[in-house]
Amino acid sequence: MPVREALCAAIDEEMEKDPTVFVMGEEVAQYQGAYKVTKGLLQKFGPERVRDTPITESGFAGLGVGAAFAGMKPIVEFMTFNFSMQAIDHVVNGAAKTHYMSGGTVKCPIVFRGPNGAAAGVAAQHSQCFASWYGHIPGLKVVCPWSSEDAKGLLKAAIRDPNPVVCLENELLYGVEFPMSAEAMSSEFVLPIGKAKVEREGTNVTIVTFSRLVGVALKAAETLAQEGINAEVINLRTIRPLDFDTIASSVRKTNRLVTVEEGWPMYGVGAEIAAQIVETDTFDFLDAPIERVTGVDVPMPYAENLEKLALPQEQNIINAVKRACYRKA
Amino acid sequence: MPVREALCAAIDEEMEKDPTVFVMGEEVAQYQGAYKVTKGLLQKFGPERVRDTPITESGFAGLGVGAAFAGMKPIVEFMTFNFSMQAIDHVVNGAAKTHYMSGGTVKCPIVFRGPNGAAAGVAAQHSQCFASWYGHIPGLKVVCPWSSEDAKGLLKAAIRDPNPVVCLENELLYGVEFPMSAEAMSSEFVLPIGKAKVEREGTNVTIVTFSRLVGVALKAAETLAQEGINAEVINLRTIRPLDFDTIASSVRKTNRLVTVEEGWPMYGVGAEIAAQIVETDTFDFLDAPIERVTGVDVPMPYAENLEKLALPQEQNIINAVKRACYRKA
Amino acid sequence: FDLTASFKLYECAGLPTSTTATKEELTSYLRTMLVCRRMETNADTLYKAKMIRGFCHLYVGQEACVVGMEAALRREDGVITAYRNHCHQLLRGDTVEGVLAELLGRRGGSAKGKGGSMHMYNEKFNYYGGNGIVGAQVPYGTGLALKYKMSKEDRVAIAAYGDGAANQGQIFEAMNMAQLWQLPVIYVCENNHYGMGTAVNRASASTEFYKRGQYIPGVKVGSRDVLAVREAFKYARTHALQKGPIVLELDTYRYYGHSMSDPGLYRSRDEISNWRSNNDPITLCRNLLLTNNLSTEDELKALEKEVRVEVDEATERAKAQPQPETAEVYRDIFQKEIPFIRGIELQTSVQAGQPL
Amino acid sequence: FDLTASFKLYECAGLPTSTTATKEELTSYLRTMLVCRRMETNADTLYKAKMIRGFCHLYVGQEACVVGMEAALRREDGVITAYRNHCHQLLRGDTVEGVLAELLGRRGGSAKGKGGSMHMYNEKFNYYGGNGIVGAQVPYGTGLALKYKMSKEDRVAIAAYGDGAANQGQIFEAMNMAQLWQLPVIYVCENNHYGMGTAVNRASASTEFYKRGQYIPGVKVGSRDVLAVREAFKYARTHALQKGPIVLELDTYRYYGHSMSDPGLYRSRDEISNWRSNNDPITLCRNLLLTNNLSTEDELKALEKEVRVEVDEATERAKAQPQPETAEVYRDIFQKEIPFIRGIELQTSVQAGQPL
Ligand SMILES: Cc1ncc(C[n+]2csc(CCOP(=O)(O)OP(=O)(O)O)c2C)c(N)n1
Ligand SMILES: Cc1ncc(C[n+]2csc(CCOP(=O)(O)OP(=O)(O)O)c2C)c(N)n1
Ligand SMILES: [Mg+2]
Ligand SMILES: [Mg+2]
Repeated sequence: MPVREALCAAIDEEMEKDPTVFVMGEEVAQYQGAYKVTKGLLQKFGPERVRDTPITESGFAGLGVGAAFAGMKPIVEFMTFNFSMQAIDHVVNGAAKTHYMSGGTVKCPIVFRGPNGAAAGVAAQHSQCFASWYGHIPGLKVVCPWSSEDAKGLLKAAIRDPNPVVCLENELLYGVEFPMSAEAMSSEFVLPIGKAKVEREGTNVTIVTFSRLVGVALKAAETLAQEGINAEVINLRTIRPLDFDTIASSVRKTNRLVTVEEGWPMYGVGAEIAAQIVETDTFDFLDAPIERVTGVDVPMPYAENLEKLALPQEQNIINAVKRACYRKA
Repeated sequence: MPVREALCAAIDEEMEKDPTVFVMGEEVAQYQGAYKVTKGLLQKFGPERVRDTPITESGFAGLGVGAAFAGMKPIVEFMTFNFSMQAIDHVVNGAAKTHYMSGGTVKCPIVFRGPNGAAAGVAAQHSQCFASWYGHIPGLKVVCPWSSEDAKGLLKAAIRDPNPVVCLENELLYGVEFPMSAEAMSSEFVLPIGKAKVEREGTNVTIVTFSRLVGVALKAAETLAQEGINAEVINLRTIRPLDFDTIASSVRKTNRLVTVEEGWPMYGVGAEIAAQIVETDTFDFLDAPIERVTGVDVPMPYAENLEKLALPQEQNIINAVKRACYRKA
Repeated sequence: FDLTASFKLYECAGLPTSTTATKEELTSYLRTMLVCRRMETNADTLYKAKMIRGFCHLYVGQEACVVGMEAALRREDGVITAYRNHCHQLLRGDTVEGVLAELLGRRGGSAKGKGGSMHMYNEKFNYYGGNGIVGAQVPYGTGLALKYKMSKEDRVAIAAYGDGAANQGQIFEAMNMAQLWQLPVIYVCENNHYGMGTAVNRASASTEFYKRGQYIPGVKVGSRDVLAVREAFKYARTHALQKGPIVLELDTYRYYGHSMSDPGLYRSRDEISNWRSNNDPITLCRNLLLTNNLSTEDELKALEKEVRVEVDEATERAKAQPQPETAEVYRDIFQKEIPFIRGIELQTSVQAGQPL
Repeated sequence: FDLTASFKLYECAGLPTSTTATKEELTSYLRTMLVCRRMETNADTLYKAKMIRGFCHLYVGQEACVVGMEAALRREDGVITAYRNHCHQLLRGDTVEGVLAELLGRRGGSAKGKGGSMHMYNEKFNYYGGNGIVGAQVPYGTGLALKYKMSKEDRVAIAAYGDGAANQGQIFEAMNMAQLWQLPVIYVCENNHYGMGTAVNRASASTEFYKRGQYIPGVKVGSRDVLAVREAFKYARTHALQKGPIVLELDTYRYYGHSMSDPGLYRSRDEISNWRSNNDPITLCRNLLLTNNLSTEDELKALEKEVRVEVDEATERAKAQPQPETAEVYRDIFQKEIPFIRGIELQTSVQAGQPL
């Protein structure tokens, strides 16, 4: 099942189960979703619960927050998360902080979702990764699925969660097929928010990553295995809260850490992981400097050759792992 | 001279020097600035160059970006940086990325400035620190003054810089008096963006911090000195680019690092500093885990006792330093 | 009572030219306005004694707006406004003690002292605050109306904002959706003539705020008469339920500064005292009672005294409340869950699930 | 030429009812529109051949807007628009080869291949793009006008946007400031009846976009006649310089999908072919030349062929261009400075000041 359908199934099942759940966003209804994630939902649930909005992110995200205050469970789609900047005050000051500011009385069960990070050839304004920005904010939960199981399980968990959740998807994954376990096909399948998944066990080095790069890291791990390096690959699944326990146990076993993300390096996801390692006694288990593999610290260029140079490739992961393992590249 | 006047002097001098420099924002003119930073400027430069705007951040920040494209040098004041969220698309997608997207042809010499982080008793929506958010963005420079010299030197550098600069000030510092050197009184005084300052030399531990907490860290250092711990205190001054060299040399000398910030911990400023240490050979110089002192990971509560518990105090710095030095608290 | 001069209409018709009110009604409006005013005055005193911190936006002068509004609304109608919200909170089921406790950062405040002046709520009475970001509450209020519409309830939502806020783009975005979807929302612009230090004409290219919905009908209530406000809201409520959004502009004035640190140099003392003496909502309401022989001067004096005593006592009770428990720092991040919360030092963190 | 049916006015007057144009003028407009169309058609082909990536928003059907506009503007006037900007770029001093090179991500593109379809600029000719965030360019355009006003230059700024964008709050915020400050800006709403898959009436509570400035005058150009567009811009330019902001709505239509992956199910083939056959700007202009005996069918056929050859040759040249140098990844972060730029691996970083 492709990730797109897994996301759609998650929404479909939760809308079926809970009449307060509804979807709103640009082109989610008649057009069936700019990236077809919401395909078929209008036909099934009608225009009240699958709402096309004008191109006014600040407005409709705000309407979502208000509807959530009043007891609905809106799923607000940003056509891409780049446009969430126009509405980010509502996500942060409205959704994330109100429960706390109100002393726990006002509730805001809302999901903000949509594609995040770089797609192919969409240039600087359409390629930003918002993981560390939203991960910075208390009051939010931030999930970031890679596979179809991730997508279904995390999005369903997000919709059921009584708190605001940001779901950062990836357009390049929408069409990618992943096997679904029987369990994952069930309408009661949810994944715990805040738990990472060890996608590949290994003993020599820990690679921590999320979203599309999980796949690239797994490929790198296969290549490295041929050279005798046995890498453990962790799929974070959640950016906030961060499952440090899973990372730490792995590093205590492998003694080496490589973080991999496609977002910008400074104040990014790898930074937080590295910091948590060195402020705890996991620090003592490190046998090599931590390696961060990240997007280049520039806005995304358009040209194909430049874009490729700006984003982490399998080879970069391999290089970093080898350095961490003190092997020649 | 209080920080407020140092900032005002910086603007005043640069407006005098360069007729394309102008100020715009809410209450900057007739009201003399919500926090009186722009006091006297309207009288001196008139309403064309000191512009009161309606309460429309997205609008006026966008006008600023457009004016900068066309060759002006706007200083856009956000009454507080919390409100910059309504305009953040213009700061990031407009100001920061356009030069790159245009292959180096369109220019955007603009300054966004205003108070950042917690003031006293202003609660969750008015207390956010934006250092790591803006620090994440390539194409921006981010400065964060502590003292009056910092304020004047960095803001003047920001105004002269042909690139977009975010200047994160602190309301609680506006009224604080700092000595000004003769040099700093000159209208040609600028500080280099991207250079940190060692505010206090020391040998046992490095404390890296910025903005208001520089003062608190210096106090902590005095207290610690009485117990025989000699702390070096680094004032970052710039959040992006980060002056890692100054931090690294210090840590190589002291072998211990404590980062101090009032913003939220996850994906924050301390995280990036810690990561840079452990991904380079400065890692080998560390004799203790890195300590991060940060704001509590919650939206800012209003009540005085809770607010105090949510923000780093001198004692927290002392505790962290002692742990880093393996001393009992 | 005559209302002939009270309303200006835009794309709508049928506002009443007169109304009736019993002595009880009028007295209760007066009483509520007096409580509001005394409460705010005490807040001013507490602020000057440095017992209230940060921002504190007083409502003095504007009382007829919220009192007239609540006289027309039902409790199941949703209300959201900006930071000048102490009296909204009071009228939505809180007490003077509760409001002042929140201002003082005390345990018994509606947000347990965690919200302060700008962030008071009463979800049980469908009151959603109190919002510190100018304009942001307007889409939220429209979202309340979306919920009422979707669940087919006979409820309206109030989204209130100031004249300064009226230029915020998100208001136009919300209004567009409200009109497209015929949502039962009343947009309430409390035009007190200034946004901080900026007079309306310096901030708004059009100061006819009741027309700024453009394709949405509007009514301007030109007087500080609580009955006029009430009638406008009655009209608007019916309109909202039957036809969709409507804009009400309430012409009003604030006597105090914007917040507490405002030197007020942007307007003259004369201007303020003119409003106070000729247009005060309390005086107007008082006069209605007297000139219509519904009350005597003595009765009203007694009422005023009673209110003063009551509010002052509540103030003392609020002051006597303890500060919040320190564990409150870590509470209410999430519903139904205690997450790991990192402390100032890692060592002072709260572990997930650890009871607080 | 008769323009009597071309304009709808809002709060303004004095649009001409007729205009004149020389054969040379009309032929040059026609030629430019033909170049635009052929260029876009070739872009479509290149996209389908997977040589253009990501987004690619074609302007086919809308040519009269930009050609009529540029016929009235001066080069010192500033222009900014959204992502449907290939033809704007062409008319602001770029070549077909230049535009297509940018689309192909080649070295000779206006942004050296770093911007792509949505991000083309020509600062020397006061053209500021090309913006991918719906609505964001409107405050920027207003900022250009602020500069012109502050430096007392006789220049106007154009801020163009779509019917879908017209609901964006930041547009209302910008218009408010433009009116308050009497800025010389022309707001241009290119109403092509759809924002992506959403028909105007599903997105906008009022579809009279020329009235949506409310307190700003507006003109709707109801025809695809390039001369009508030109006259409207002449009028608007004078208005903007003398009185301040004005809104122009241009009624138009796009024949292709929104971007390349649009299946177009939201409108019928009939609707598109109706527009094509009855309202095509190129056909209209062609007919003007023929019915007024300014050109012969043969002349125009020759012109069309000439354009086709010219554009196709330029297309080949663009295809033959090399990709950008790899060092371009690291260039143009800042003006006048090479900062430290962290690479994918720390080891692949660029050191500050290191020549690239
Ligand atoms: C987005 C945003 N910008 C600026 C501010 C600062 N601010 C708070 S209140 C205010 C004035 C608002 O005036 P108005 O809407 O007329 O309401 P009033 O205070 O008169 O009730 C300003 C500028 C803010 N809180 N939020
Ligand atoms: C803020 C923002 N939201 C959404 C999008 C996605 N998007 C790109 S174009 C578009 C439709 C715009 O329609 P319109 O303004 O009518 O312009 P047209 O494409 O018809 O020229 C949308 C929704 C975006 N780029 N930016
Ligand atoms: Mg006001
Ligand atoms: Mg359109």
